[in-house]
Amino acid sequence: MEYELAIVGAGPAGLSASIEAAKAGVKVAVIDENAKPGGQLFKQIHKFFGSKEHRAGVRGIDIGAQLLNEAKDSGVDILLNTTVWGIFDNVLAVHSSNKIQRLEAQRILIATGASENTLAFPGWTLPGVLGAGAAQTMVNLHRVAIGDRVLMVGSGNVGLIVSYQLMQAGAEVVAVVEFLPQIGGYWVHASKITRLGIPILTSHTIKEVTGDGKVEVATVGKVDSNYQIVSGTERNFDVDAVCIAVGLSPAAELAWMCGCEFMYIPELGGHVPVYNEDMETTVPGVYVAGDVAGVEEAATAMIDGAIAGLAAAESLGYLDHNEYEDLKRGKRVSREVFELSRFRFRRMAKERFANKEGRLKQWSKT
Amino acid sequence: MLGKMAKETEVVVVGGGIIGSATAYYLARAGKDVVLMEKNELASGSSGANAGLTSTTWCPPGPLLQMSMASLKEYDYFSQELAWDIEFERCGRFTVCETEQQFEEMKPFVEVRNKGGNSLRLIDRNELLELEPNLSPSLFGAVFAPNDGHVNPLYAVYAFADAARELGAKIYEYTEPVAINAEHGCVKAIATNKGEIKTKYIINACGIGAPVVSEMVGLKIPIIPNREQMLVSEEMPPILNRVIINAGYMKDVQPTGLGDSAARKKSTQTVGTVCNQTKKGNLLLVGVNDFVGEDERTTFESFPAISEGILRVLPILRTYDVQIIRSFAKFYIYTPDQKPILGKVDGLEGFIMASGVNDYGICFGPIIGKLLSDLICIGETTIPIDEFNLSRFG
Amino acid sequence: MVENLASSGVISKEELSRLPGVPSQERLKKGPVAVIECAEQIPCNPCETACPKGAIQVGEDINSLPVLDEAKCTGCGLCIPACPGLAIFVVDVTFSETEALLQIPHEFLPLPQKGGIVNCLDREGKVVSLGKIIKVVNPKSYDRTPVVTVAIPKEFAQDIRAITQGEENGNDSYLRKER
Amino acid sequence: MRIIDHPILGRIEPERTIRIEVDGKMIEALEGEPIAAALVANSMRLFRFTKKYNEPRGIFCAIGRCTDCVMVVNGIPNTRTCVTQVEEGMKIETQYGSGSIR
Repeated sequence: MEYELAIVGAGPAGLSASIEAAKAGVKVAVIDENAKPGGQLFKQIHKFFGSKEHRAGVRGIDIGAQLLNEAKDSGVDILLNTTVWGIFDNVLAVHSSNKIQRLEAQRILIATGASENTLAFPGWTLPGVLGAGAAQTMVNLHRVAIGDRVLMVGSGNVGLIVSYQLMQAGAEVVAVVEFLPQIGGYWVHASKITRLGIPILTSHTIKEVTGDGKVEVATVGKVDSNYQIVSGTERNFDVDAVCIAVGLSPAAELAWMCGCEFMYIPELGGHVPVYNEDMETTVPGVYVAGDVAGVEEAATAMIDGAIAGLAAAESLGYLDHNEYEDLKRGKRVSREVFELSRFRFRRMAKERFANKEGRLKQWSKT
Repeated sequence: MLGKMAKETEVVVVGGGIIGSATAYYLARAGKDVVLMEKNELASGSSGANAGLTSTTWCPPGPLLQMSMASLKEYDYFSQELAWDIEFERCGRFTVCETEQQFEEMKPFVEVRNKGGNSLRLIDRNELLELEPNLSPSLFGAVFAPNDGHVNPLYAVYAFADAARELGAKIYEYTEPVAINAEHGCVKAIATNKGEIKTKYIINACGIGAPVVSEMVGLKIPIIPNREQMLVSEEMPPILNRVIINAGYMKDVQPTGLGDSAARKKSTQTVGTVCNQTKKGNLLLVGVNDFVGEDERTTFESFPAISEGILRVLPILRTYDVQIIRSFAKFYIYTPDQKPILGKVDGLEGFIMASGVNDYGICFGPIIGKLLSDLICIGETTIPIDEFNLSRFG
Repeated sequence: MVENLASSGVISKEELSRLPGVPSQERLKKGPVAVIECAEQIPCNPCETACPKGAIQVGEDINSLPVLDEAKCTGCGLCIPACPGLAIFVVDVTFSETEALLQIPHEFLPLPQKGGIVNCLDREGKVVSLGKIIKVVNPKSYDRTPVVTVAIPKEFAQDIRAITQGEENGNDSYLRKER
Repeated sequence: MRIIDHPILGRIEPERTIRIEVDGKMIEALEGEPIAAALVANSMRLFRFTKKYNEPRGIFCAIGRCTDCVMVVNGIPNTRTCVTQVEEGMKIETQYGSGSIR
């Protein structure tokens, strides 16, 4: 198999990139290990922020469907049930239908997303303790209830949104606990659940989960300024599920394997590949976009993906430089607005990468 | 490492792999003031990325065979006396023959080694399948080495380092030598990125980095890296009781066994089959070897190459759809005659070589540590190591 | 300063009073008007786009808080389903002597029926009164965010922000009734 | 339990149901869903016991990353049930340790 651009991951970043590149004339393959494309979009049943150009007010599931149609209409090949287990220079090693194959590509975009972090506490391995994203998958995608009474650990956007969605699916969320003194996610998401009676217990953490072969009781307690549980403040919740929403880490294995240079930026989820304005890493011809380049949100993943797709198209000669710069400028303006909010991590990353920018520029031009 | 580095010691061991940590342990046990320094983390080189095999099978009669057998005894002692479970087991090893010709070739191989003190045994297909029912019935027979086995190489390094530390050795990670000071043909001190240490002895226990350290005293040593690629399977229920290696691999890759080392060096790539099931249940599958400098990347081609060989020997892996979860590449510490470089160095008092252990460093680590400790403390070794002196390369 | 909101998810009266999207007492007394409880700079402006009267302004920097032009706002409620944060409500305190009308987004099943009696919850989720469903609007353009109009006691017009259907209606296992 | 009605996602369209065997018991599953979903729909949440301490485990990440939900499927141990689709007549067993080879 041979393509001009191979994109690993059919989530918002990968699909957006594929659309832009294919529209420019690039022969593109999007490869995804799952049976269905869309990444995590098909479990995002809420309306997205942003403005019209970001598809604001549209639910993630519908954005997923839109992207998929656009990709198909643009002539993108989407290879499903296909795992990329290695990248060896310009060869992607793929596994599908129990066969190993080579897929050669002139440019590679790694858009593999992120995986959920977890939290270890006594009882965290009991059946019924699971990732908040996992709960969202089970409930919204597979339509099965993961529990009747759920405790949510973590008040970032994932914790808040999933709490709301668990309620929409008929579960009862007994509380959201947050070990910091302030709520992590957007306050409107918080207000959406507090007015339905879910208490958000800031400065609280989970102490343990007990039960006979399954989750039965979750104990939470208030923490002091050293984040230690204040004895006597413990209280028990009778629950049958505990969801962990304590952040995500970039799924950057393939970028490591390519030899990309990394930087540790905790606010972006940990080790992230260094990239330039064109989303190109320190390895020429290898691009990153979406959560793998720093955990943010689907809206920003789509913009970064689009930029990466355009950049790959330009470097392959399908766009002339000025045309590309114009298109990129447009995308960047639409990106900038996400860098002004409280979650302006990408701007911070850009600042941190700045001292490498000169070098990165050179790489991208070779 | 917290605190300041020592200013003075008796022995500095450079290289925190199995050789270095074992050497530090035996020296500390003998009462020496010893510093172990490692430029990265302990076991971050070849010692941390190999199949953990402890084998006597390949060793020709003489010091190598003596050393391998003595090293297993050290492991016996060590795995019983210390707190760590280093997963050392004399589980036995089959060198399996796929053809009658291979089997025939093994007869003199076994005879010579048994005369030298080993206790190998040729077994036929029926006995082989009785002992290892999951092996392919198409195999012809095998050489059984009852004393061979495996160890968890990472745990072994950590355990030796821990034990050395407990006996007073000082261990500095992220500490890299930059220069060696010698006066009147005598080692005086070693300068590192963290400061200088005065010392009487410097033991070069590096792997592929050994030439860099020797270069500091103007010594050229003929070590080159030979990349070895390995695969790791998911955790499986026990499907193997012993280590499996195919005779072809012995011939192609194993040093000083049946192989023609000159031919091997010329050939760009050799593919063999070694399978070792760890205590946890993962299968370690070896390997593809080639000379590519210090390129540690794995190659696409190694996967089908290793898998094919292993499936011929262990078809059950196909039946159970065993998944490969990882791969990695590391280096043999290759020498032209595939013998180690051990002992004092002519013309430079206090500088001792402990490198060039090819692919048998894990097996030989304890005995090399013990012998070098003896060399420093009592001036002689229980097993002669003269033939491993650097001077043999002229 | 948004201490209460940031630490509990519940916005205080004092915090509300400082928001540019919350109408004045004078305006409230004149009839239906949008109450935009958006207190955080979020890159988001569908409310501005949705308003047919141009009564909501976010501006070029879409991170700015929405500003309500209370003279232009007619209380039509089109901004309610447009807000991804579900933070806009329409309050009409002129509905009757004793009752106010409240329009709220409600994305739960079963959808309340006109004439039904529901529990009314404040921002903390406490049931503060009963309410009567006046209207349920759920056109395609609202994209599955139904807007429910409920008549509530006037004194709670600035407190009630959610409804649940009581057990007596034979549903609603999914909402907590009290804390 | 299945979530039949949903305010945003609507009602589950009737799909073809198939039957799978879990530890000797036949249960109903929806065509195309992963094994884990079928099990949860039938109120089964304990998928395996760990090797060392015999601790119970179930679903954790639901997207094929963590391997906590592995079971013995058609005789093959370590099968990730969250990303393996059900098939008519599939035989699924609780996994003990790393399973066994027969």
